[in-house]
Amino acid sequence: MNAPAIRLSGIDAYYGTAQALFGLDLEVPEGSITVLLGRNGAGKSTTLKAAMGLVDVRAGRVELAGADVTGAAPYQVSRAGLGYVPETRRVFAGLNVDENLTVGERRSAYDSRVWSRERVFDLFPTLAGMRGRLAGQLSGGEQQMLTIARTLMGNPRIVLLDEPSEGLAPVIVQQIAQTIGTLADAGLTVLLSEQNVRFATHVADRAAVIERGRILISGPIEEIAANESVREAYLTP
Amino acid sequence: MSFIVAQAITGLASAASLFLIAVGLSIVFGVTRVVNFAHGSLYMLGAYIAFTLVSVMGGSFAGYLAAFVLSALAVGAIGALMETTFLRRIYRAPELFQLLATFGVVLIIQDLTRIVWGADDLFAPRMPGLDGAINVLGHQLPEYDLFLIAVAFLVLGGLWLLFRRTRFGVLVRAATEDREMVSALGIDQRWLFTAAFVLGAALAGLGGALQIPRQAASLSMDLSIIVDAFVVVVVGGMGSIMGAFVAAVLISMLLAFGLVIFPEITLVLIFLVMAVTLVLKPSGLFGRPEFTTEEDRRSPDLPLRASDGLLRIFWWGLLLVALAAPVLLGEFAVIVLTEIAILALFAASLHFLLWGGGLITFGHAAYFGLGAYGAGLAVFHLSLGMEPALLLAPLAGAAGAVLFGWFCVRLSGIYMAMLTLAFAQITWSAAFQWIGFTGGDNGILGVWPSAWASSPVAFYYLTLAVCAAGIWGLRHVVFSPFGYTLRATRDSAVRSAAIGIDVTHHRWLAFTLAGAAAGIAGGFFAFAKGSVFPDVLFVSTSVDGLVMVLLGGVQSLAGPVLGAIVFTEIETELNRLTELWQLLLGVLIVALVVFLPNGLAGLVRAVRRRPA
Amino acid sequence: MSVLSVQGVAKAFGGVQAVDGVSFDVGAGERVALIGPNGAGKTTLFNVINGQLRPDRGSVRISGADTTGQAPHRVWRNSVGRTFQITATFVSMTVSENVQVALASHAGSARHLGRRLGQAFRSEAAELIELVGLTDQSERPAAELPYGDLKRLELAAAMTNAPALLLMDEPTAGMAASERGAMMDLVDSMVTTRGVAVLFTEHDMDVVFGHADRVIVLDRGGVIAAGTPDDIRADSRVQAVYLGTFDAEAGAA
Amino acid sequence: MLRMSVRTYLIAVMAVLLSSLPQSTAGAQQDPIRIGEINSYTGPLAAFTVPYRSGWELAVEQINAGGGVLGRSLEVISRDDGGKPADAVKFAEELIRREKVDLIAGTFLSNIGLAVADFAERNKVLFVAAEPLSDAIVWAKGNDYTFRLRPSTYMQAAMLAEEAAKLPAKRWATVAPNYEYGQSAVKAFKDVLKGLRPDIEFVEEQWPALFKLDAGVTVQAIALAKPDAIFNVTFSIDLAKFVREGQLRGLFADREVVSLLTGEPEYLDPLKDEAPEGWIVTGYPWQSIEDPAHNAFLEAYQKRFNDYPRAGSIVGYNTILTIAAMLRKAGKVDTDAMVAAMKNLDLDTPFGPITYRSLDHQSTMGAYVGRTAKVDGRGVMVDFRYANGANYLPDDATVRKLRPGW
Repeated sequence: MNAPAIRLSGIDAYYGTAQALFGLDLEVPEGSITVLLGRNGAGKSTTLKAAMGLVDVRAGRVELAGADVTGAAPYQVSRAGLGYVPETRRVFAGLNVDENLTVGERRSAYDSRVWSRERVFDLFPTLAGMRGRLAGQLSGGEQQMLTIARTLMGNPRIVLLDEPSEGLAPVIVQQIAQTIGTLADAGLTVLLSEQNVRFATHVADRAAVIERGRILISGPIEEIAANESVREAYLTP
Repeated sequence: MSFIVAQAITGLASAASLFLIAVGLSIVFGVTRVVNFAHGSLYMLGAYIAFTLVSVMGGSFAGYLAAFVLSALAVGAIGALMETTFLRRIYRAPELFQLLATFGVVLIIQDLTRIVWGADDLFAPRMPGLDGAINVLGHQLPEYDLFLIAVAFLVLGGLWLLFRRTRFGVLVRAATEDREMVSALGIDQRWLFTAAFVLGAALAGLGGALQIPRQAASLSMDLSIIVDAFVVVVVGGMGSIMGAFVAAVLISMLLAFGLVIFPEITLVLIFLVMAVTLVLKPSGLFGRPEFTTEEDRRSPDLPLRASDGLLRIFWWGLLLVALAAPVLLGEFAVIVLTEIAILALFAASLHFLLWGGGLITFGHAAYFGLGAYGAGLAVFHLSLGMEPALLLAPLAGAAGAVLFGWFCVRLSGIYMAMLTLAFAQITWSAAFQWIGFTGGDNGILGVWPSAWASSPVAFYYLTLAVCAAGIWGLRHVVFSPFGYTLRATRDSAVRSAAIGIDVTHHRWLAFTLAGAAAGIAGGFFAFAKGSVFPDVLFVSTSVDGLVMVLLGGVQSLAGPVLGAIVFTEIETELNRLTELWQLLLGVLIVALVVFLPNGLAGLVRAVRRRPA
Repeated sequence: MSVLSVQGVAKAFGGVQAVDGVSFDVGAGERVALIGPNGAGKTTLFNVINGQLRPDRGSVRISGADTTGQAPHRVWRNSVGRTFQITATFVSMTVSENVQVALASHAGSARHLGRRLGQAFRSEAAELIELVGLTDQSERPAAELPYGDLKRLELAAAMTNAPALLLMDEPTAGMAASERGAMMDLVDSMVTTRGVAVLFTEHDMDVVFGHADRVIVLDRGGVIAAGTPDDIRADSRVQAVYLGTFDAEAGAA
Repeated sequence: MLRMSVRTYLIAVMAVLLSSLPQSTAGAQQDPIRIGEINSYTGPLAAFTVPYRSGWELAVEQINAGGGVLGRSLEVISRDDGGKPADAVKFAEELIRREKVDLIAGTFLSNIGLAVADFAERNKVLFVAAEPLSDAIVWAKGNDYTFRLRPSTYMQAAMLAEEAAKLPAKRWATVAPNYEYGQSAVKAFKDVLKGLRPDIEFVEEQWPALFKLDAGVTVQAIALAKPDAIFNVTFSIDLAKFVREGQLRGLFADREVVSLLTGEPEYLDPLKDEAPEGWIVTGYPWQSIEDPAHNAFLEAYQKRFNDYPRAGSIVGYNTILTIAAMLRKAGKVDTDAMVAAMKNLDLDTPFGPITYRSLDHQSTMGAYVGRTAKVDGRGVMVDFRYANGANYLPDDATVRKLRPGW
């Protein structure tokens, strides 16, 4: 049996003096699309950041495909194959589309490049037409595409998506859902956090519910969706 | 006509020097978000190292060229050392702490340079091959000026290529916007920061080295250039290379032609340019508005609480000791304690703005100094006695705060800090140069207390009473609706506006109040010293205030008082013990920012919070 | 008389026309949703109404008074409450203090230096805090509150001037599905018990269709549709530029 | 660990506090006479004050080796004011209240000199102002307790104006740092020169900020006015820039330049082989003074410090000579007696005999006036003469008007 793509065990994470995760355990199987459900402030984003090395993890262990990356700097985690698409997009507004991709590009990633610039533009044809445009002048949906494209340029094996549907029009959300499907088809493991339950259940095959910095329950999406108490607390609109 | 051309070319040469210094500062700020006060010190080091290299290698044309390059590399290496050992540790500290820490480095480098090279000015020979002048429309223009202009354009072009056409440049620009995101994309940002800092330091070193054929290397190079460089960077827009260039040219041209018409205005002119720019375009000519990334979020303050047991004991104990001091501690201690009481009020007024309102000021000396001058001038010009003069002091401080605050409260963060600094320097310039009114450098003398308060002990009790009341008053204001509202504007300006608070106006009032309190302190300072000199308005006075606040602890009302006590004692005693007090003070400041960011009060709090 | 009347508002940034001649009214006790794709001009329009931006053309009237181009703190004096997409509260204060500061501002005593804030407006604050269901949290620092409660706190602060109009920018953004309903129920109760009119933007179509009396759809700076939720749901143009098919599909599931 | 460091810190603070306590000073007869000395020994001014310190150290050693004064040795307790007047006043307080010094001496910057002078008057303690140049110290703000050694701005400007009057030049330009010293020097020069030569006009004034001279543009602005001669007050780094740019741009060609203090080694030596030639300056040509008293000083100084003296060295040396002579004359260490002894105090110095005038408490120590030249690639003074300070002070009636209380 392969080791899971991501294994978080017993994570305690902090912002300054405030503790955000409490002994959190989470496994993301290789090749899965796993969604992290929970209220704002429950620790979804923090969980992704803990995997990425972006928050202060004071206890526990972070493993990527069996390799221990606990305490590694974000750039080391990234080089170990974890790609991160942040909440609120965070494109480099003063750089043009091409330059944004350059930042994400990692030449030494693999011998053969899986995600070349051309392939990324194939995935997001809209972006291909605006290579010279400043990222700050793109619309919200275009920026979301750019952040994903930028992350792909680093040839990750696993992609973390923090609330990819947040603040986007339903029609754009739909496109993002398709994109995530494409990524999975290309062999990537995906972990995303979401508030939009419809979106989540539409794209994901596994789910974990997080509450106050701990995972309450996790498993195949159908099981989670069927769980009465979960339904009541998180899923019913 | 020919004069205009010649003067323009000469002005361009000045602009070239200014640009070479400012652009490094701008790059470093862009990437690290640290406003490096020590940039001027790196520039000075560049000059000294180049002088030594020229002396050792012989001052041939090639020797000079080699010296320029090697100095830049050497200063770059010093920059690498500085970044990796110390700056790296303060990237997450609040802006003001960073400013302060780098100011500590200024003090350290200043003393070290004196130890290594001595205090004499070092004048290198002219650069062979460029030591003549060429005739332009009947004016003799130094060849070296033209060389400098060429170098500046080369550097500008080189930097443009570097930032637009190389991957490194793209990464640096990306890190300028969002360094955390850059890291998450697999780039070792520590390396990027070091590289950017080394680049900035090397440019400072180059700028300093290039001065060697024009001027002597001297210990006053650091502070005399840094403020000008700040102005250039702020006017051009922090982080913008083109902005630094345009601003350098703009300012140099204004000075070149300004001093033909107004030979006395030069010092004020440069700050006026900055003030006007910031008011019209708060982020500078080419700058983008500041934005905060997630990592800038700091754990918020706790809600205000009335003093608990231990703190009450602190306040009452302090008051008791203060009252009994003349009996217990002797004559000189009374003099020191008078100074402490005054500086405690000064620090408390600064703390009120910093902590109570999140208003970052690097020019609080202005209001302290205006209070001192208000009192001094009242004695000197109006022949008023101590009592009315002391009443004028807060009015003078408040008047300055009303005027400067109107501009400053429209900005935030580092821009606000820079503008407050600029206003303080304008005030200093005025006091220094307007001799007919202020006595200039010779100051105002004979500002002595009235007969009844003339003994050191009597004056001490008077000072203690007023300053303690002032501190208590400021503390009371923090808890009043006004203080809470101010805190509200600090926590969230948009929410404040959405509940009907005129944020700008409220901050302006807070500025005025703090200005008045600092003015009181300044007034007493004038009478304690018997004289007023321009240096009360100088940046070092502002820095002293900040060190006190930081030393005591920003997040506590007791902080500034504690800080004033400890700082004044350290300063007084350090000077007796060693001539290297400046070096030690620098080390103290740096150590404070790195190891004790919450000050003494924070330390006490941390110890108390630990389970027994 | 409308609580809010927007007439011909236009605003451009650089060369980009963010809002181009938008007009609409909101009546007393009415709940109006403003929706549209990102970049359609919702935020710009909101900021014009709220006073953060001055329009190039057009006017904004609140309960008959012209507030065009007035700063936010003055708009508030015309009985307008406001909540933000990303919660804006005073994190170094307790819940109660957050509301007390707003009440002090409403009472015109924000500049008082005399007595302490501590006990002032305590009972009024307690009343509003109870209204949003935060009574047991009232002495906790706002910094410690969970996100949903912060949204409630914002609502309490926005209610301190007994507003005739509430402007809510994505009131349920960042909330779990179950919390969204509770939040909007709370808003509905403000409308019914206090007669407040509400103008809100929202991306969650359940919230929009479940809690708006009327929906206005913006695209490229102009109004492309306005009407009841049912009208909007059926509008093909709205489906094309904004709704897509996904929601309809999933909503049926 | 944390607790430890708190305790360590508190102990350190306590130690500092305790050291502020008054220290017992037993009044035995053989205790040294304590001189409190304040100057700016750190920062950029160290270039000037360190030679000054060597000067007074030499004098103290020589006097103590010779048995001291009144049977007691001299002890100097020195403080660094860091260039801040307020700190100078604080250390003056400390010196008289805690260190119980018998008198105060020193200071370089005019403003610090004035602050300490004012302090001295108020606290009724004798202050021998060594180096500050400001005229105000003895005139406008002169007081009973303050005496000044070095020739003032006015005196040195007057020495130069006398030479300037002999030149044919009619159109003059001035360049001076924009602060009190620069403005006073220009005013004194203008006043004296116009008194001697009513036909002269001043056609251009440049007032660069201190240490911020933008040399190129300033030089061209002066050249634009086409003056016959230039009076320069800039010094230190400003001077170096001015000299280099002026020479490059031909500003000094066919123009006389009269320059204050530029003949002092402190200012001339850093210019090395670019030292201007033919400028009329005040200064200290230590290499060429043919005088036994000066030779003795020079020899002792070079032997002691393995360095040549600067103008400041002479001032430091003379400061202690002054105090020793005053103490011998007073016969006791008592402020009133010491102040009385300072008036009309005569003493011999390496510059010859000087007198502290009772009229305004200014010493008659003079300066050397001559032209600059280059010898072996460095600037020196040639054709110089010693200008006795007594000859360059206004008449007594004028001084009485300048100095309040007369």
